Amino acid sequence: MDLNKLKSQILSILFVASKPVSIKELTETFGMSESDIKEAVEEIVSENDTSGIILLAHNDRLQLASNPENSSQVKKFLSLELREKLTEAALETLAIILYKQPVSRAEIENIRGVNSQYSIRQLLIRGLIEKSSSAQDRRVQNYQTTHEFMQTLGITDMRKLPDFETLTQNIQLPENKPDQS
Amino acid sequence: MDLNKLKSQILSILFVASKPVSIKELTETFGMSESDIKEAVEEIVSENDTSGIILLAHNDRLQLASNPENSSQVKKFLSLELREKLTEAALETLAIILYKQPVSRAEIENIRGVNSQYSIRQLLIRGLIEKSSSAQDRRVQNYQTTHEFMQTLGITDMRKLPDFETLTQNIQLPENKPDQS
Amino acid sequence: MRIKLEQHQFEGPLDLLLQLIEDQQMDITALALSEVTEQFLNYVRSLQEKNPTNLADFLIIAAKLLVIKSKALLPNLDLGADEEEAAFDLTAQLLTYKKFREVAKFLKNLEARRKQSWSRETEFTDRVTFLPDPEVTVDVLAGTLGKLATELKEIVKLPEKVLEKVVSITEKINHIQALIGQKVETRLSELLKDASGKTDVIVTFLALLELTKQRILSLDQEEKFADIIIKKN
Repeated sequence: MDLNKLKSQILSILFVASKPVSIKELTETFGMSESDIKEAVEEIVSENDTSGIILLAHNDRLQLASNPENSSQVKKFLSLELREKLTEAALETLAIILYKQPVSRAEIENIRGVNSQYSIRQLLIRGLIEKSSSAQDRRVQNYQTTHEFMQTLGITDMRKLPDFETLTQNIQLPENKPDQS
Repeated sequence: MDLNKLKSQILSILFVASKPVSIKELTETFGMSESDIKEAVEEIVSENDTSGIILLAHNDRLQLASNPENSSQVKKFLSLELREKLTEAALETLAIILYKQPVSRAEIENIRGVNSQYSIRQLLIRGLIEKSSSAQDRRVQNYQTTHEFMQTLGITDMRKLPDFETLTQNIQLPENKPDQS
Repeated sequence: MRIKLEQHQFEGPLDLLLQLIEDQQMDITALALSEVTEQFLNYVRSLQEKNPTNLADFLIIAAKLLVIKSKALLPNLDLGADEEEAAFDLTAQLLTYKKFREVAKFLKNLEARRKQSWSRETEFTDRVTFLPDPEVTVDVLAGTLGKLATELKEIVKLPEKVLEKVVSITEKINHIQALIGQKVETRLSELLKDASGKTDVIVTFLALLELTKQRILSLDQEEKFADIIIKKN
């Protein structure tokens, strides 16, 4: 099929859907391969910078959203309130989940050094993280970020986030300087 | 303002509004003349002709819609979506609504400990639950099971639900303790 | 500039420790860690009243610091390989934590741009079709709710469990004072005889330090590595 036509049809479906749509649901609808669908999806995502309606792709699920660049106009027009600011504890927990996902509570607590049940619960209720469904071992509960996370922080493409090494390359503990005494 | 920027902002507003918006409302938001807004709108209409999301302008009222040319794919998607089994999340949400009705979204989310927006929508679309406004506070949106669903389950009296007393008693909200991490 | 520790809300023990080390402007060595142990323990004492639920997490790190300090003072002291390894991992743990704090700062900056996006409330009233799932019966729903009720109970109980784990320092101080009142003098090994885990040992040490500081007790050791004798002043 013509790529532009496929893009148009995917957009129509996402527009009427009442929840994030999985790539798998689209392959079933179109009877097409995953790679064909993903190609069309990537083309739509690449137009995110300028379009008023953008496509958020995360964990193989798709959702339309307004462009965060237009945040202030949308807010003004609909008299929306911006989402409540995240606490330091929530930001720390979110930071770990973002770069380690899917990640277990034990691992989060090991890094933070503090019980994180409350932060995790708050993030789950706000919809910024979700339990990951693809866990190998069903007894271990893992967590991952969501579309709501992208919307709250105005992220339009997860691949445009800096990688962990780049972000933390200047972080070090006070170094061993010999002969200080 | 840059015309492309204005077009993007108008699209964002129409997308989030999900109801018809008048040209006049837009002129107020942007502090621009009617002719400027109309120029941008006309451009969107002609550009979106083949897009999955089109702009309908009628009697100076604007609304987005999915492109009717894609209606067969959209219908197929929606029927596939309906045929899905209820998810575990939807089942939990339904169980809470069945026993605690009428119950608010916040209460459901506190009991489940996760955001329940999409589960509630799934149950609404399938006609298993419906909205009911709270008697005390009209702003609080409550949910209850539909009459049809109760008939299907064969329930005439809520109190005859299995273990009604114990289950409703044991479903209690954990208190919020914001001093915890 | 030094931050007044008692007035600052720390996210956890690692947050506190980083602050202490950075205040010291010292290299991150065992010596630096043992230098800040006293300040760390002081904060833990003040935490007792403010936020007892997080006390257990602070005590775990306090234990590691005490191991490091003991090793710095008594290099021949044998505390067992596991304990020592866990303590010296503290440096790696601190570095990882510091990196994720940098990521948290990055997220905070993203948030501060106040650029958010919204999805759309889909209008679906005209699409509602009554479509029950034949497998969903009253019993299935009752079972689901039962499971939720069990999970809820555990969540409600958890903070209590955490608290049970922490022996209150005041309680311990009273206990030690009573014990010494009876006997005039006792030994550390005697006090630790009934300790029910690492946390308990730490709390006992903290209580002893506190009592020594208030000059209610004095500590004595007949020779190196011998049991510590505790006397009433």
